[in-house]
Amino acid sequence: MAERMGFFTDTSVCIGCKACEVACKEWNQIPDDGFVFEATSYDNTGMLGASTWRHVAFIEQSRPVLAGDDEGVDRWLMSSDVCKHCTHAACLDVCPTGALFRTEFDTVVVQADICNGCGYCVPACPYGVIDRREGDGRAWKCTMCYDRQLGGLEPACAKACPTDSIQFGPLDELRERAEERVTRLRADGNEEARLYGESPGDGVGGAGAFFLLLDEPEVYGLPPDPVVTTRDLPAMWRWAGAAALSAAGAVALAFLGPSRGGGRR
Amino acid sequence: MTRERAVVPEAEFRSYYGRPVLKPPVWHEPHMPTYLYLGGMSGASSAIAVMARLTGRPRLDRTARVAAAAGASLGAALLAAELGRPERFLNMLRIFKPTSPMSVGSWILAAQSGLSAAAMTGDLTGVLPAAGDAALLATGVTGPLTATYTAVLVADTAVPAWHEAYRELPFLFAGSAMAAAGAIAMLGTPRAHAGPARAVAALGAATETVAGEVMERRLGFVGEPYRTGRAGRLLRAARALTVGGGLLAVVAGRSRALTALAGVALTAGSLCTRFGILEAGRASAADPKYTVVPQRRRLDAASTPAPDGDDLHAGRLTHDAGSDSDGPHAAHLTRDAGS
Amino acid sequence: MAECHPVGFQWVMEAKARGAKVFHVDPRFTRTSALADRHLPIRAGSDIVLLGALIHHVLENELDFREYVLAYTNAATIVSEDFRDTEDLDGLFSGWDQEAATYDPRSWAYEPSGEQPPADQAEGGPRDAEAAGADTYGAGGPAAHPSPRTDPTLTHPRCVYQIVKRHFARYTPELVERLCGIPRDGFAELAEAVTANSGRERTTAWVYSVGWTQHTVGAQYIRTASILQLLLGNMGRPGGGILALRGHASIQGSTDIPTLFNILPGYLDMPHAERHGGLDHYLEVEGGTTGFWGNRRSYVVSLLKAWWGEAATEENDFCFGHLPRMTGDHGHYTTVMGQIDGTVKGYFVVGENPAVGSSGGRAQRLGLANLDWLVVRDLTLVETATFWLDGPELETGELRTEDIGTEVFFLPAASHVEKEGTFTNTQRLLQWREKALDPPGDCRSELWFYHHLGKLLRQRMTDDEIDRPVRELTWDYPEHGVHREPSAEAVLREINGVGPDGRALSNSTQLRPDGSTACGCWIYCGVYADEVNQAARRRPGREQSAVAPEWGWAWPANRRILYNRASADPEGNPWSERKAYVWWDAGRGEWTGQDVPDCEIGKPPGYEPPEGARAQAALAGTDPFIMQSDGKGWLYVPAGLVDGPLPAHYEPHESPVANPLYAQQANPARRTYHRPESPYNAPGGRFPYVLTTYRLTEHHTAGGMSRPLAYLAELQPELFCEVSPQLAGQLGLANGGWATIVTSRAVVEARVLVTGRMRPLRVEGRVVHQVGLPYHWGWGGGGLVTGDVANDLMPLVLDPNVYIQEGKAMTCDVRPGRRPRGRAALDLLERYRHG
Amino acid sequence: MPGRGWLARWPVIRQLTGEDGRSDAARSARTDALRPRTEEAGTVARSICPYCAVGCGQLVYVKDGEVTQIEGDPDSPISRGRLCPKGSASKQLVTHPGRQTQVLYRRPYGTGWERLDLDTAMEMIADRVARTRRETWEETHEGRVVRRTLGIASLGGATLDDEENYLMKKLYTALGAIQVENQARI
Repeated sequence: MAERMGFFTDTSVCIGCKACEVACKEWNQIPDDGFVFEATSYDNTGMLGASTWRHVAFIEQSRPVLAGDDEGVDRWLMSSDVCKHCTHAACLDVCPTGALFRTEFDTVVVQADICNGCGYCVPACPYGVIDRREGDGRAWKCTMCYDRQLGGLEPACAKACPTDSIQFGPLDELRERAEERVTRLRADGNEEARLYGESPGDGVGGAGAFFLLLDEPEVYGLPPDPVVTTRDLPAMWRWAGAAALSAAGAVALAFLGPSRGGGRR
Repeated sequence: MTRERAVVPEAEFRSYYGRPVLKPPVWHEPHMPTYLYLGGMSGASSAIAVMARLTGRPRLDRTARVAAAAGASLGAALLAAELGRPERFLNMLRIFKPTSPMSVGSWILAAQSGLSAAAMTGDLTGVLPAAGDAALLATGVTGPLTATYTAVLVADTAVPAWHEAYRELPFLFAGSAMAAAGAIAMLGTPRAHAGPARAVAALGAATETVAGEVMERRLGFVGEPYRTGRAGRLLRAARALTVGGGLLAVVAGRSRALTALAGVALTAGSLCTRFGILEAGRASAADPKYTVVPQRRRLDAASTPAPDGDDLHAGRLTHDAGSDSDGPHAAHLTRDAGS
Repeated sequence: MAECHPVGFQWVMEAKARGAKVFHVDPRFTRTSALADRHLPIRAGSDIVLLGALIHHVLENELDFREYVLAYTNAATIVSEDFRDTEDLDGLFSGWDQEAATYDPRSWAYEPSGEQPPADQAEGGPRDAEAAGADTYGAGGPAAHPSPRTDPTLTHPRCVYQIVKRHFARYTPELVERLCGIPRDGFAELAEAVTANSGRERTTAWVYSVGWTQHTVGAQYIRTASILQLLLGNMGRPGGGILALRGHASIQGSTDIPTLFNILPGYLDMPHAERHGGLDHYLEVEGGTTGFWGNRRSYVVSLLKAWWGEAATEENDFCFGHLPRMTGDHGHYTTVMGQIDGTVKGYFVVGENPAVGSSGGRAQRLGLANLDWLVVRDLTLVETATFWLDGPELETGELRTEDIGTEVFFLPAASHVEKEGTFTNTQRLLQWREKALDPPGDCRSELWFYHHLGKLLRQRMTDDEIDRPVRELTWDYPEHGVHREPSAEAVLREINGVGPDGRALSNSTQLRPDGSTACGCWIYCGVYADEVNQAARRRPGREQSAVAPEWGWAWPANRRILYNRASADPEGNPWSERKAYVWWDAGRGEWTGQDVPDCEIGKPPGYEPPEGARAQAALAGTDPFIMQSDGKGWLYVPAGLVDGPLPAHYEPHESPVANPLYAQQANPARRTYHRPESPYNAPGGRFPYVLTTYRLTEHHTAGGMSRPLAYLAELQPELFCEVSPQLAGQLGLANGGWATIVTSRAVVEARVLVTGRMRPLRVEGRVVHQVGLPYHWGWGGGGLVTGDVANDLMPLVLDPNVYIQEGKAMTCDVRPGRRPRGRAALDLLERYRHG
Repeated sequence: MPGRGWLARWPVIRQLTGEDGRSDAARSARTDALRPRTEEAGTVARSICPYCAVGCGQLVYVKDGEVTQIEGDPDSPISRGRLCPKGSASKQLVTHPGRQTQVLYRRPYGTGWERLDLDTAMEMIADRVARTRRETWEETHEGRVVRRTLGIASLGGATLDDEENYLMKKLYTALGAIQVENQARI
């Protein structure tokens, strides 16, 4: 397997231009996602979904500014969300057809020619990333531009990103770069700067796409401590096995007592 | 309209405009819940058929064989219809994946429907009865699995109300399956021959009820969706029907009317349970508080010296969150955030 | 900048990462503010107060880069004793003519050193005031004595330095707080940063866009910044300057090679019936004989030769008579009035959408409806092409389709990938585009359209005298391809110019006044040097210096920083190693450095012009501003502007605030149209809020190139207005609900976005609320998303120098809920107009 | 995949032969054949973004007369291969279904569009320009020679090429039309 590739999204330099959303749709030829004014700051995309593989979140935070007594927004957080390409990917674990598979770049990709739209991956994802596209019937999500990577190209979103908020590269290098960046931001007084999803020790074994955030994950719509559901699968099977045996036993129990039917003799 | 405040009180639950973190299950009604019912009914019916065969109860044996075969094949059909691309149903057997309850389940269901069909044909046509009986005996294994794997299927998701319930759900499903199968068997078999069926139904009703009680107790806050909204109504109805039907089943031997009443009540109860469980999952995923609050508590607790990540630990914390007054408070704040 | 030029903003982020401090001054907290170190919310229309206060801060504390100021600016120059300042005349400069509502600028001149031209011929005089003549002086045309009287001690009461100091004496931090709404600590932080980061070792750059130009004092906004930057020594140096971020792919090119009424290619004045007779007289009154404009005859004659070739001879003034004459303002808005009044019969609208994109949309549409014929060329059916079918005036009943006599031709255009040619970007860089494929169906390039239209017209010309200019026009461009597309390279070569030998010229210094050279645009001379399309050069940036001189071609002479001689001290050495850019190499006896030096390569720093020298020879070796007749950067403008030699704060034409500085409320020279089609808001309480308009990253101008695109339309699907929580509370506006914005021009509805990014400002002791409105929507135009036309709200009032409308600051009222429809909308307007 | 029957390619069988059911065995033939579509482009044109004036470099990929992709040119010292949302949507700009590719004509007082072929339209426009020019020709104005027409005006966008602006100004000036303006005034 080739070197593990990933995304490092540094939200501290995101200008919320949404080039990532458009570049992604142009390359992957994704249909539009409807024309709805959401009145949630500048976010009219809402969330990741079958037809949205990059989503820029906008969070306006108010505090009294300068000496002015009246409150006004002094911080406008912007962050481009994407599939995390987990080390332990629930969507891949639960996919019954093998449509979802792990590539040589250690990314997680859906094969549109295989997916039969069973929908199991949808509630399995702890980040609410993958979804089934109505009408099309299949599940879709970010492929980290698998086809581009096969040609040695970087993903469309990372290439377009004007301020390099979205960085693509070997995951190990990105993790080092991220550590340096967060250290520097903290040194510059930005105490709230933190990395999200970069630790191999987290509930999904570390994400292939991780982030530098300036506030708690849930503020960006991200789960604070996601855990891959299949971590508990062995236990689940044990409990289910016990239940199956109990059921069999219970049924047997119900047949105790003399046969009244007069079976074939 | 800005939801963020400079200083965030510990208790305050934050989210992104109140939007869900998770994607709710896309499975449609009535397909999925009805399949859960049919699969369970088929599985338990196989068990009944096997026992009936072993204990020499041909009438009951036949009814159960038919119920098992019908349930499995009907269920399979519903599953196919549920798919976004039904024509690709066979892709379910493209691969075998132990980490996917649906993959494992597909192979189990394939076996169950094949074997139960063979068992039924053997019995009805009398052709190669030995082969039919062999198939029947095999369903003694696939049946109970068919009845319980679906609990793992729903539990093995990120949906808090489902995942956190992975201990009790298999018993709840098994109980519901026995109740359903018992009900069909007693309805389809002369009363004189249906004694064991009534017993199975009663035992199933009891198992389901107890498992449900234990589950909701343990889940606390995360279990809220089982008590509230549409899911709450469905599950309360299920509880009443199942308990009532179970008690009736005990005495149903006395009259046709009682049998019919019990059978219908238990069938309806089992269906309500399946619809309720699915609806609860949807509600649980749709409200970010069920995702965020337990995880936030887990993190906070982890930052104090305590083992991190251990699911039991998580479960206990989730419970705390529920019994904690912050729960509803948090929900209130979420709606503010959304508006 | 992050909003409208995101990819350019990457360099601001690079600078920030290297320790640069970024301030953002804007009425709204935008995506740029989010990434800046400090956002300073300002009341729209008060920038001269802020910039003036910075100038005041610099002069009061003697923080100016004195050596630079003395050597490179006109700070020491003595001004005529006839000059009177706004401080003396309560808001007017000397020379104001109440009748004509224009200035006689003669009293602004330097200490007289010769007889003055008559008023009606002076640059910036009444004739210019009518003809936006000041445009050409943007390139430094007007005459001023090359070596006027000076006082190097800067103590003479009439020296520019003292005049400027007195003029801005009342522009204090207190005034900034009162008028701009910027708290004092905010101003202090800005002043400290700007001055601390200027001088030998450091430079500060100012970046602006139409937020500075779309005002009745727009040109003076830029002037104020120029004064500050000259005082701090930030002009002509790396990391300095005043950078205009232009909003369209080749809007710079469309000014250099102007489709503008008042200038010819290369910022040459369009001849004026009263000011100009023949070529000689034109050249005589057109500015100085010193500096590079001293070669004006060569530029003009070469242009005439390029256009009329053989027919242009010494004897016939090189066909100078073929040029039509201006008699005043023939600008966009005046043309629209001409349409309404019936004098304009035919109208070409090419890649433009005035029905939605121009101020006072209603007047625009009434004009369109009164034409004989209209030709619209665009990618989609823009609103300008369909006004007769679905325009708002049909809904209100003001117009009926069957009553509109306008004959409309819609011709589909080729896209940027379906034709080849050059765009000139915001830094004067020409970049050649290769053609990727042929345009579909009837789609054609503008080049194709005008080339073939020209051919068809020439077939229709007679021997009649009036047809001579067209008959004799050089119009034989090679054609190629199935569509007989004219060769864009042949046109570019004509623009570049050819010498007597017929070979492409390589530099405008080769142009001759005798008709032996031909050149379509003298400042572009060199873009085809050595018969090579220099604009097509594509040497990768990573393979060359940061200046990247081998990517494309920048006018003039491939210079990337103008006036870069100022990056070296008077002796020709870099001001500092950090800021070294170009310098004098004594050994080789020539200028050298990272960029093409912006001066005569061999002219030593010690060069002193002999008496009576002309053109560049009249400039000393220390004069960096080589387009100026005195080679100096002008802190004070003795001639060339029609509304004063110095910037003074005037309130916008529509403002909720009384000008506390002067009795003169607004720019006295501003251009107004008192027309029923587009009335002005009455002062007073009926329109209590400040309205400002702007772009969003997700859309482009009036939306013709973004609303039909699903991927952009879904990102910003509806017209919305941004209001503060405080204002929303007052008016009962709900986030996500509807609001109706009213001016006396129009009633517009928009979705409401309540946001703390809009902040009420304390101005003159009371709270002023500002309402923000992006202007990308229209009722159709092939848009997947549609909405009301924000530009319909705007007043038709213009900057008097360049005739740009005041689109960034006006007054309005806001009402909760959706707007009335049809007749009811007109009734509401009536109530607002006449109360 | 040639040489291998469906049975041999059936992932379950491949699993039995030791391939990983989560990666190799799960791959479809289509996945194995995947490449970036830009590799199939017949030509790649070096272009410039048509939106704002930053002047970002664009690469335009064309296959069989269709634009298949437009993305940033990494060689550009201005944009370094990056594009904003508008620049990134350039392919849609030139290929979207709403784009007009036919000449349309609305006759005076007409209530709808009519088709017209391009050559006819050009002739008609030339006739009108020539006629209007003559009808509104102004030789003198207040006693001074002006040699112009105020009957014909033009408003241009600022996405036109320099060469196009040049031909426009040249032709209009020769015709004596002076009310020639563009976006720069707006």
